[in-house]
Amino acid sequence: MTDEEIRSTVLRLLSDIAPEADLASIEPNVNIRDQLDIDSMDFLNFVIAVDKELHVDIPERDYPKLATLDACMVYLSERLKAAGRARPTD
Amino acid sequence: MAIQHVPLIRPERGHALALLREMLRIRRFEEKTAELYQMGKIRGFLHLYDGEEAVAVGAIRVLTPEDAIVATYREHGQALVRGLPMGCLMAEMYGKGNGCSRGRGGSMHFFDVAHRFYGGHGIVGSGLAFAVGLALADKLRDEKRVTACLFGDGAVAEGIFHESLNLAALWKLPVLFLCENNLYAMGTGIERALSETDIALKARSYAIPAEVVDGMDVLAVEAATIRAADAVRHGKGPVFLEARTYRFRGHSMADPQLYRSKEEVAEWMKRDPITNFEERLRDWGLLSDSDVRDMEGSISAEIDAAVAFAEAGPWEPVEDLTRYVTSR
Amino acid sequence: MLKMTYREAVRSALREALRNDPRVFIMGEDVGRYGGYYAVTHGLLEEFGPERIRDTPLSEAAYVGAGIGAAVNGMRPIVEVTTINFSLLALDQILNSAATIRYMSGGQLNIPLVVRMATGAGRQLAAQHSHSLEGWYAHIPGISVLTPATVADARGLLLAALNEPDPVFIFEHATLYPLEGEVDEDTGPAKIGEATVRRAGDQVTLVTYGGSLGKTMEAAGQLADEGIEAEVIDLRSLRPLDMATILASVEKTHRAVVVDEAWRTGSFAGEVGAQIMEGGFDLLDWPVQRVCSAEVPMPYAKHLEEAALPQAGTIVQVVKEMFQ
Amino acid sequence: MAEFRMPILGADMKAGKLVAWRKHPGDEVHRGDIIADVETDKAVIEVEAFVDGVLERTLVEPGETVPVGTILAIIRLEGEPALAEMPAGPPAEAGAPIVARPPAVPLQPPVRLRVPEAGGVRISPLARNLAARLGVDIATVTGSGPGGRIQQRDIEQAAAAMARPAPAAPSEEVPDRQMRMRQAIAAAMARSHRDIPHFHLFTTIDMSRTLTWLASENETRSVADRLLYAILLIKAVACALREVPELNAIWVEDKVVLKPDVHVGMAIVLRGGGLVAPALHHTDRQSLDGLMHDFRDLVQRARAGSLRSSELSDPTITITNLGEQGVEAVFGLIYPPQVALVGFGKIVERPWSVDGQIMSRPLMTATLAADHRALDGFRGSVFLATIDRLLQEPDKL
Repeated sequence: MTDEEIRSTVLRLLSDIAPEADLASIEPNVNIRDQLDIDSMDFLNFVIAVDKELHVDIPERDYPKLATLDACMVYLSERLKAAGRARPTD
Repeated sequence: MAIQHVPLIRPERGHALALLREMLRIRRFEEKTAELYQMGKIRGFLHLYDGEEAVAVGAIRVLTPEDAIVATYREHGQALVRGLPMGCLMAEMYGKGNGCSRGRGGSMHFFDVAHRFYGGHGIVGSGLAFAVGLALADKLRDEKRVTACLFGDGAVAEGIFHESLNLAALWKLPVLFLCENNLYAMGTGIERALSETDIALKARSYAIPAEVVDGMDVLAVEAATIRAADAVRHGKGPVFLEARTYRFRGHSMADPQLYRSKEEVAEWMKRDPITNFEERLRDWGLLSDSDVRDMEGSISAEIDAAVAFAEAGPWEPVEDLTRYVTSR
Repeated sequence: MLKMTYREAVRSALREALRNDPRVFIMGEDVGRYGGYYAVTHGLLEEFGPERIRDTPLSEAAYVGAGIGAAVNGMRPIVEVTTINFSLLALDQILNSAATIRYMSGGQLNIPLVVRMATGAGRQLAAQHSHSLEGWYAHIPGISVLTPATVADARGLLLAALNEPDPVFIFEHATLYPLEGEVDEDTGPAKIGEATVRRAGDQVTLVTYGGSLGKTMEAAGQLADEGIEAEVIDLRSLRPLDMATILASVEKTHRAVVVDEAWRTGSFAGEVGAQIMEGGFDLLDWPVQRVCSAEVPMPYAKHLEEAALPQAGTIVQVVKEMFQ
Repeated sequence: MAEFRMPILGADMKAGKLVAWRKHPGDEVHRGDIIADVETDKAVIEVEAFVDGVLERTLVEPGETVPVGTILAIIRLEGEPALAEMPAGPPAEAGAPIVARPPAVPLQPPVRLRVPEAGGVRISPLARNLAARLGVDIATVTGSGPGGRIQQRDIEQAAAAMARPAPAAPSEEVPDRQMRMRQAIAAAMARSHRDIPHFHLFTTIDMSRTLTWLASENETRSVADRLLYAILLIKAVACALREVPELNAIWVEDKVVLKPDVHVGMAIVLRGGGLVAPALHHTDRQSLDGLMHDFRDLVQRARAGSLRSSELSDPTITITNLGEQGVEAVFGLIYPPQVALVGFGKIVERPWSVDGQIMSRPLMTATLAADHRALDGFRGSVFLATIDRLLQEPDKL
């Protein structure tokens, strides 16, 4: 998957969790939970969705590594590369 | 009371053939309804007349168009002899709108006012009181006509049998009670249902003249009915005929006939009213093979036409479901 | 206007019918020489003879059946079944023949038959002679069921029944026969299927019929003294049932009580209550109430019988509870 | 060729068992001959043929039970040539030839509803009762029932709408719904503050055992089955109520009414403001997984505005977990007619003395607001202590 594909997937999954949020104007380096008013139930549902969609099982100890959108991108592309499925953006 | 055997005089050829043809017509009609029932075209209950043809043919042909008939659910033969169109009977059993009761009665409830055929009555014995009523009205208006009430040995055990015969006799009403004693009330033989099995004797206890007749002999039934109807018509009050007969098929289509032996049925079949009468006519030189072939041909054509009439008949529209509940 | 009793009013209608229509004749136990179990047919035998006033043997099934047959064959019989308690012996003829043959024959046969019978309790006749089963008959499509409660209706509804092409069953509450009232002999048959408001009121609707009308009017009087204006509706016929009049009243009062001498469970009052709920749900400010007989075989002792039957006091108490 | 089919031998016969053949392939058959014995639920019945011919072939073996109408044998009529081989193709349709039936028309004549001419609100008793309980003003509700009658669902939607600001509602409508919800909360809180003599207690709970047990538990679980620590708090409160039942009650007509079942209400913050506290039914009897499932479902439906009225109206105690929002301690107001409110603050790493040693421990402040009419401080403190004790043995929850 390209970074761009990862990014759009993450945004789509976040919009499922917080439909009212305006994802276009999301700040990439600000804490997602605060921006989108997401509580621990929502975040768990997001982690489950990522696992289902991208088959990346995020252990609880890695939760802090997904605090912001950029952090998510970095974390997920590394995990996908490790699993041999990420490819460099063309 | 024993069966009165009156020496039978040889009938005129035309009359004899007509009697035979009517009996054969009933037999073939019942055969076709059995077939259609097993195919699922006729549903519900179906009670067939095989073996008792001589009673209907012998008795009902004697009645005039002004007379009235009250029958039970084993009524196909009686309705056919009375003249109800075969197509309308078949259509009624199909549940079609062109049935004689517009699909609302079925096999057990044929009605035809034009032929004064006042129905199949499904509750054993209920027709007796109804017939008494018809006759009461005739008496009150001095109508010189007969109400023939046909019923089986089963009705004899019902309270209404006692009440109706007593009332008819008490008021000298013009009723011809014709009991088709076929020895079985569904699965109960007469000796297991009636303390006194001589039904005609029971009728006599109401001061009603009663006679026993061989219900397997069409000429005997005819002769007895002529005498009885004549007495009734001339205001002498009710008359009672007990026709001792037998049904070759089960009570209805689901009857495994556990209550009687095959030997008994075979024994009675030797006295089949149709084959015996055929033989007698041949002895008297009144019947030829071609006569029989013609009868079978025309009867089978009539039956095919009746089935076609029923198949083509319209379903009574569901919007008319509640029509005829009352006169409004 | 003529002053007469309920039984005389019935007799006057019978006499008028016998005189005007040769097809009319009366059949029943002791209707002739004995003059009638409740003396309704007293004197008719002498005037019209034994052909048309026919004493029958004790054979309810047979003479009701005979009435049906005679009606089919052009006569206009009026059968008296003495009381509803004995009519149980003729139920098969009534249900499976009278009510059914027209339909089963595809509309070919008409049965213009009138059957009269006394009904109800209140005379210490104990369980077997005190039934109130009009509701059973009103359950049957194909017949009409009339319950004259006043002297005028005793005459008017019988005359109306004689104009009906289909079977009509008239239930005369046994306690009403001595009731005195006014009759205008010129007024012809009453209208079948129309309830009558016997007392206007705008706070609660009391629906009743037949023998219970008296108690219901008495209750309405007591309620008026306590400032509750009750509207009393006399159904006059259970089938056809005049729901329009009932609902029009409930729209005004928003409260309904049905008074019926039958046993509560499966009573006709239950049917009226159900139809008020179905047709007038939004009109109701209180659940429909029923005042019926206690579910017990009618006891002989007077105080027990009175306790079992609906009384004016019971009606007043039920209504007052609806105004807590 | 004539087909001999399994006959219908009774008003309610659906299938029959072929007991024996009385005719065999090659035998002559005449009308009325007995061709087979068939067993119905009554007994064995002899079945006759209605045609003349020769039995060509039997298709069903004795002992088999087949639906009525199934072809049992083929009869070659007189004069017809023998069949070279059996006609291929599927066996004849199993059921009896269904005679075309006219469509059944629903004939229940609709009851003409008499509607009061005069205006006035038309509302079902249930809906009127529910509106009163949820503080919904029926004048503002349009009925969806016949003739505009207001029904249960109309009230539920109104209540939910009050509790949930419409997401993309046009501007002028948002304040209206927001304002209505604020009014409802205001009314409830004002009544709570006016009528209920509150007293507040708090205690600090060492969450280390709970959190370590949860972490190891979640390790063994798939992602989708992970638990949140809030679930353990809920279960602890529910179990503690068993030991201090006075808190699982409501205050009605000047007396406390103990509730037999434990329905813990969970305050759920709705995005963009607003709050609802639906109940997790029978909380004490539920497993942790059950609670997790129910809680997730409640959150989803609360946010979608489709909570059921029973969920909104019958919690027996409420928990508010503002720890998520970073608050350490909550001293809230009770939701009438309940008699207690439990508050949990956020978990903070703090120095904590354990057996005389100062260590860093994840600490959480648990508070209790209680109705002094219903119980006294002593029972309130027993309650909080019980919660603390239960959280120290998370495996037993």
